[in-house]
Amino acid sequence: MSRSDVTIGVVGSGGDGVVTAGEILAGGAAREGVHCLMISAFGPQIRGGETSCTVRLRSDGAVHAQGDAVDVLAVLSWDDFRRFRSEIEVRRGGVVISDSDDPVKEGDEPVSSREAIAFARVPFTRLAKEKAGTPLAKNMVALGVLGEALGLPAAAMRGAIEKRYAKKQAVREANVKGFDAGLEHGRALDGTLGVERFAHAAGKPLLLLSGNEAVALGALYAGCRFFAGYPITPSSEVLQFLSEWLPVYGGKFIQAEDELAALGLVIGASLAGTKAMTATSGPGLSLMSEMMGLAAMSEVPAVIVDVQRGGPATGIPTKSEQSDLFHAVFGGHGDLPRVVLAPTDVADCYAATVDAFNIAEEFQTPVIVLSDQFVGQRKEATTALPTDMPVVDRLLPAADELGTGFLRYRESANGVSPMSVVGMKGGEYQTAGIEHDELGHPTSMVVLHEQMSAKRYKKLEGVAAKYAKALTLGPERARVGVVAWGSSYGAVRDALAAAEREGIAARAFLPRLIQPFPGQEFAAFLASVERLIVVELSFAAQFDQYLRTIHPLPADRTVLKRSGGAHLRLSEVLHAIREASR
Amino acid sequence: MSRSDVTIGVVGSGGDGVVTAGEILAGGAAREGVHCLMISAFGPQIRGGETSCTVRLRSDGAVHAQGDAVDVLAVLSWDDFRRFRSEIEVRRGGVVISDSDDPVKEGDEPVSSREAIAFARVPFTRLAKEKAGTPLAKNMVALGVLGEALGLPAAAMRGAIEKRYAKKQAVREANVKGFDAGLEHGRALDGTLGVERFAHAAGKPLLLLSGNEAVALGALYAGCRFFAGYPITPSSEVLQFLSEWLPVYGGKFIQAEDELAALGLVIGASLAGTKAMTATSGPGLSLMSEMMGLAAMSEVPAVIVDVQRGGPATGIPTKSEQSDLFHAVFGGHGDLPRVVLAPTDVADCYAATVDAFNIAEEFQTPVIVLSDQFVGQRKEATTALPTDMPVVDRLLPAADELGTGFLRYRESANGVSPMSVVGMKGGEYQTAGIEHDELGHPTSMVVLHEQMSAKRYKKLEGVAAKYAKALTLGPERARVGVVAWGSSYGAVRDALAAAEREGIAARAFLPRLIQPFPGQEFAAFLASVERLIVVELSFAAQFDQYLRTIHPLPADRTVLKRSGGAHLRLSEVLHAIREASR
Amino acid sequence: MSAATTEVTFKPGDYKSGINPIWCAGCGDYAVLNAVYRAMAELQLKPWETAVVSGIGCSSRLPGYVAAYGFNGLHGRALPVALGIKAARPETRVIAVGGDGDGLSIGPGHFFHAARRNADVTYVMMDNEIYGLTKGQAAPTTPRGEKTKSTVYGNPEEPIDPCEMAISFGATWVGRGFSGELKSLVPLLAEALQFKGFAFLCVISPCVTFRGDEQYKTLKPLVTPIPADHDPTDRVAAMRYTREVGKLSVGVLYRHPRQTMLDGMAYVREQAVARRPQPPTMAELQRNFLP
Amino acid sequence: MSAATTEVTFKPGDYKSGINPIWCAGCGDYAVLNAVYRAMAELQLKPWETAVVSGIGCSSRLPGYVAAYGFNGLHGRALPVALGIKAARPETRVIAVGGDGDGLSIGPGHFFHAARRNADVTYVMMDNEIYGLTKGQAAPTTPRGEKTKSTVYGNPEEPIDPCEMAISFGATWVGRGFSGELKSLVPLLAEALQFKGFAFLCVISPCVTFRGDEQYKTLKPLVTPIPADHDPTDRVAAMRYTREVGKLSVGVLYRHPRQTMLDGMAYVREQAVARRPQPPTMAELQRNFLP
Ligand SMILES: Cc1ncc(C[n+]2csc(CCOP(=O)(O)OP(=O)(O)O)c2C)c(N)n1
Ligand SMILES: Cc1ncc(C[n+]2csc(CCOP(=O)(O)OP(=O)(O)O)c2C)c(N)n1
Ligand code: SF4
Ligand code: SF4
Ligand SMILES: [Mg+2]
Ligand SMILES: [Mg+2]
Repeated sequence: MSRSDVTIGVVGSGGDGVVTAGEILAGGAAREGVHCLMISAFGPQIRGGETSCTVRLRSDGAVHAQGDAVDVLAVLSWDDFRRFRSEIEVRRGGVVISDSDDPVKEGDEPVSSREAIAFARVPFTRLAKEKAGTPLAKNMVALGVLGEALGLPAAAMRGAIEKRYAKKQAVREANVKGFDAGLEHGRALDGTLGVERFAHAAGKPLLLLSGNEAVALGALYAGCRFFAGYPITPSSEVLQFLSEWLPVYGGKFIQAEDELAALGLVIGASLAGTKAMTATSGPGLSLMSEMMGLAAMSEVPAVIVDVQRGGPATGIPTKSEQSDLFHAVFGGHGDLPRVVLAPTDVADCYAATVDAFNIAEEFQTPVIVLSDQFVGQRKEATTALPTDMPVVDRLLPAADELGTGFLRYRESANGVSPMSVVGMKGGEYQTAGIEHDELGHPTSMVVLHEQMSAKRYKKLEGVAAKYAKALTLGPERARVGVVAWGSSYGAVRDALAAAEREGIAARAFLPRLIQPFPGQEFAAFLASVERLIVVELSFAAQFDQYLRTIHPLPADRTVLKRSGGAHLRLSEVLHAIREASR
Repeated sequence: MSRSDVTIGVVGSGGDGVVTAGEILAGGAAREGVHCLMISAFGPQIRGGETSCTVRLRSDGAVHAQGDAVDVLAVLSWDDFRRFRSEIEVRRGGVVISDSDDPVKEGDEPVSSREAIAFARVPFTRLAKEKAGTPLAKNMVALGVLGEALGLPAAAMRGAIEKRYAKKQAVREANVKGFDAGLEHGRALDGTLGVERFAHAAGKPLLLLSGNEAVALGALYAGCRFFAGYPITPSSEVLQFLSEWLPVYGGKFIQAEDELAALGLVIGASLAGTKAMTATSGPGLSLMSEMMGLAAMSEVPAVIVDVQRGGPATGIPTKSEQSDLFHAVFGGHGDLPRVVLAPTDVADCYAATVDAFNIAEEFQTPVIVLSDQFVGQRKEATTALPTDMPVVDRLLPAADELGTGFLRYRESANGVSPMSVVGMKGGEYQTAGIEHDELGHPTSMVVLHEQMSAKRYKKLEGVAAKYAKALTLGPERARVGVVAWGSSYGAVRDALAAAEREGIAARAFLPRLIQPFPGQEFAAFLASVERLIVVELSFAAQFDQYLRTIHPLPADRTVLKRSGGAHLRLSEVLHAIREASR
Repeated sequence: MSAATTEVTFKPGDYKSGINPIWCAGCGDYAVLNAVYRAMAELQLKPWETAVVSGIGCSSRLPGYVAAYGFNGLHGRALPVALGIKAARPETRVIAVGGDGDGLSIGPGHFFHAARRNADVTYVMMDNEIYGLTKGQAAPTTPRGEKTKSTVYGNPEEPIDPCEMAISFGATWVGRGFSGELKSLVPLLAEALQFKGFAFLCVISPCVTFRGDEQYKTLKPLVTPIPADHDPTDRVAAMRYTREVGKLSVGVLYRHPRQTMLDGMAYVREQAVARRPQPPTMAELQRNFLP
Repeated sequence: MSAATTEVTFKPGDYKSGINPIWCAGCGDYAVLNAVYRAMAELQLKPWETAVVSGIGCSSRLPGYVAAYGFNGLHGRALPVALGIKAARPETRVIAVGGDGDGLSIGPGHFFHAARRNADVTYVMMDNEIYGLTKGQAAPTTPRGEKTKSTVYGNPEEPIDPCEMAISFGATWVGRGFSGELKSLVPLLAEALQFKGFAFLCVISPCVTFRGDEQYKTLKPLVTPIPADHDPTDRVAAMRYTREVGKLSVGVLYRHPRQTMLDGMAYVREQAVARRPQPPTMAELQRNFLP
């Protein structure tokens, strides 16, 4: 018997190399062309705290979600497992492998029906010391054991190790030795573990990257040449990647003093004609409220990436949540038009960022890419990201529009006016975050305020017309309809497939464009289903409330909502679908 | 013939003493016990710019709105009037009095049907020079003329002048002389103006104050002993009043360096057990987003007054708008429970502030008083403000709860836990804007995050149960229902009365508590009307969108929405009611 | 943009934007505006190559009156926008302007970092020791004891000296001018505009409306040019011209060039090019993610 | 609160909150925490009369570990909360703590104003020249050339010296300590805690995880006590102990008391009482609005 879908967990302390193990496993898969998705979780300690890493591999298609439970769990230290006990579930029939020299204490083992899982012991540390000469290689030993017992792409994994430590010979050799020792040990175990092997064929190598890295790649592709940001978990990878690569492309990187400055810098760069972006998380987005209004008011293109985490205030910095929705859509004083896009997976982080730049430039407006920790920090194996997406540049004034009396905010059918940029002769204008007339001159005239508000909001119509492609999944009509957003995509998609297997017809609606909302598409969707389920990770049910501003929702709908912290599970969604299908 | 309702406008340059004239007029009315409401408008200049002032007086009840058009307009300078041409309407049959020596230029006169109004000339400046010895008294001359021609309470007005300049003999005398000269001149004019006289009887003197001043009084009454704020139009009067009076009551006043600090200072003071407040306008509210989350997360009572102005960004600082609604209700990242109250008139600015403190203290939560420039800076004559409203203090721990293991965030039925304050022995706790457990200790546990979010949101239920008294006006059932909020109250109330006179049955719903929203009351209201009109001064129709999160709204409703800048007019609302009643 | 450029000479009046200033009669900011026109003419700055950025306040209205790219942004946040323009387009002459409240109450965080980075912009502060636009509350520069709308009992706080702050923050050019003395103000501003690095010019610019009509009369006799023998590279000596009592020293207090923000960026760029002389195509870049 | 108070003596261990620190093994912040325990014991501070407030960062976790009123607020915003507590309840001993990023990158606006006002709080900065909590990006204190997660080509910016900043900002007590030297740290902190006015203590507190294990070894030999003959009231002399190269001077750099924030508030209160010795009732107060 073999399987095409397996989820493997590794748990230990930070020092145990848990994440490295996960990355080698996922890296091996990607090298082999096998799709995978990897998530990690950490305790609050910066170093040495408890760490878990889960990799799901599929040989029958792309991986959309993390997998609710693990099939095989490697415990490098029971002490550290304790912290994850309520979070990591081992599937019925699953196996837990732990270090022979690390006895499991009563109450430390996984919660899931003790009887239904098998326990195996492998002398991880001893083998590491003996075969690799260092106990540090115990993660590699574990990997080797798993690789062999599960039939994972071992050669590709070894290749991933070698590439990772290409420049560090000693480390490389120790790791490879540990891995090989594990493989060898695994061969001995084979069969006794009783886990189905993972069937897979070698394919074209895949990229392995995180949503945050995909955002950065998307920005570079779209022509971003200026980034200003302030580090904040879980978005810092965007900043870090661009700090290295922007200078390579002649772009500019500034680590700002805070988030207010970051967006101010972006606005400045954009005024000078450079495509510019910042990235942050909830606390930073809150701090940018006033500046976002300035971008909207002065009609300056600006891309803001918000990688959501648990809130409010400092909240839970390392965990995902969908609770910045309200602020993204409604935050900031005054009538403040802005665009919000929510990527659904790692590849979409790339595409959404490209879209964000295109929208920002075409419509001269702030655009928020509303990502979250789940999609931002997980790694996915993906095929190459498209390098043929259109790239839009902003509308510059024609030569005959320039000169005295240049109307920076000229009335136009779609609300967009040609924008001169610093350095353009005859394009000089004086403008303000104060309400202004077509020239940019300050005014407090009631009629002008109304007219200019209308101009700014009109742009949203253009965005909606051009970009309002929501994602719909499943059959054309169905008993059950699921509406969800952003990173909920994966679990919803998997749940739909599972429901289908159970004979339940369900479909789903995921707006990639959150603001302006694809209202017509949504209305059509609502008409196509009998029972509605709203899915979101926000205690306050922000999405449900927001949807109601778009379209009345059936009173008998199910609102599947909760605080973030734990990623959305297929089982939660499936359960709701089952209930609703009754 | 006489009238019981008259609106008088004065226009001139800042140096002409326009506002002083208005204040004397309103002051005289208040001294006489006559209800009145006064609004002023200014050009963008700090000094000497065009200024207008409108005072509406009623002897048959309270004044709720500014009056759409003026019955009599005194123009102290036609040059300055030009700027207000599109904003000040003279009623049919009205009179415009201007300076005989200031010829009106073609196109400068009021827009309203030229034929329907009378023009009168009075040598304001000459009389001022002759009789008062200074041209500066021309505003008083104008007042005197108006007083006599309209039968205003002249003695009381003179009294207001004398009180105002009690300590400045020369100014007092010149002003009184000017006023008397005006009266005398008015007597000569009498009859020729053709305006109905204002009938009134002397009553108990009334207070004359602005909404901002009423907020400050409410704060002092509720026990506020700490204010930190940063000046911003149109809220600075709150700060200024408290800077003078808090020290008198042993309270503390700090002019903060910015709005982020202001709310931080308030949180600190509140942690130390002092009732504390800040006041700002939209830009400041935006800057407070993250801090507001901190108050919610750490459950610290804090009152935030937002006196709205035109937005976004710097917007139109001197004009009113209702466009901070979204930010007040939805702003700030994360699931952030907060309470929002919107005062309906000047007296309610007092009551809403008292309520805000009571709610903040009882429920340990941030509370926003969502006022606006219209209600904040206008002056109303009102009877004494209640000094018998209950004042609530926060729940302190009982002696036996104190000591090691004190549970600052103990689970409770209503989400409120006893709060120790700095200085309380045994009440020491360590807490964070990071998610925390019942002790206050940081956690990233999913279950605790859910539990604590539930605790924080549960408090809103208590607030709703205790405070959700919406204001309803008109008959029990009606063809037309108007839903509006905040300072729209006055125009809606007047429009209802006007509709009634036209035989149209209309009722209105004004939630004073905006968040949590009085949903049940609103549902009942919706059921009691056939046609719905939503009224608001926000281009984006924020209130309409927000209402939809509360209850589905009929598709055939009228949304009477526009940008702010000009105050809501009775005629706009009445027009909508008429249309809807068809 | 256009190719056919005949050489023009800019006269001060050419820099008028066409918007009429709405400052109070007698406001010190008029002189600053005039100094801007004249210094720009002196340096023949091209309007399209010049950006004037401000915060919010009476003084922050200045960019509206200058024929250049003018941006009147948010209270306290002129500098980030100014730095963004400069970083993205180094050939631009970037001038940030604003009030004492704007720069020193809500804005010192950005002021500090712009100075620390030695950002290549000129920052002109119009110091009137008050909040003008909001009608007369105390600023961090308001003298102790002064009664303002927010200090009815007299300001209990010690005022700060903007030039001292600028030097401490790391500004590499610091000067002080007086708007009652246009003659000395123009060359000062011209020097600031030509300086490579963060140049801070504080102009004492009376608010006649909220600090009284007497300001000019009181200050004028106190004006003292900084002596010719002052060594502006000497920090300690420069500090002697701060927190002055009974004197208003005008001139260059401090001048001490060092690596600027743009130098730092150029260094980073060099390093990046050295490491990767040929920037990879987007498809190549992705391949870095092949594990 | 309770009337029956038997005199207790607090030992350093009594100030442990019961939460176990989760800093990395070897982190400099442990020593700062120990110094806090010991200094509190030395001064016999009552936990309930003490408030410890912080921003966000590894260092900002400290309040959680101290048995007192502890508040771990927002990144960069410890000081406003600290000042609010102190202003509202002057009898409280208020200690603000945080990192170099917290205080000098996002927070210098508040740092500046707290110092300028000479607010009566102690501010302890744990300077590790890096962002610890966010895993190793450059701070304004990071040495030039240093490679961090956000400066892969080497930090192009000049680092700043927190003590220099504090003196410039107007702090009236400024000291420097080293977390590798608890002995000198404890009395320094105790002195800071007793000082009337804004006392700033910068503790060089190595981040072993992101700046290398070598920090202690490198710094230890550089530690030099500030000589006994240093006159701490002399600003210029104090500045000599800032921006040091190859030396780490520990001790009191600057001490120069002046009117504090609370003094200013007391002055205002006096004036108010003088004007209105008998505060009007609420009904009487309203009568001020009778025109
Ligand atoms: C965030 C924010 N807070 C407050 C204000 C209100 N405000 C506008 S200008 C100003 C201060 C003006 O003083 P200054 O900067 O010295 O300029 P001046 O008017 O004196 O030239 C304030 C507090 C604002 N516009 N935005
Ligand atoms: C508004 C906001 N921006 C960014 C962050 C992310 N953040 C947390 S701590 C920190 C800096 C940590 O450095 P430092 O203050 O020096 O403290 P350390 O960890 O080094 O002790 C940052 C950027 C945040 N929590 N809030
Ligand atoms: S208020 Fe003062 S600063 Fe503002 S324009 Fe008038 S004089 Fe100038
Ligand atoms: S990361 Fe650095 S600062 Fe943070 S706890 Fe570890 S050693 Fe200390
Ligand atoms: Mg000023
Ligand atoms: Mg640090």
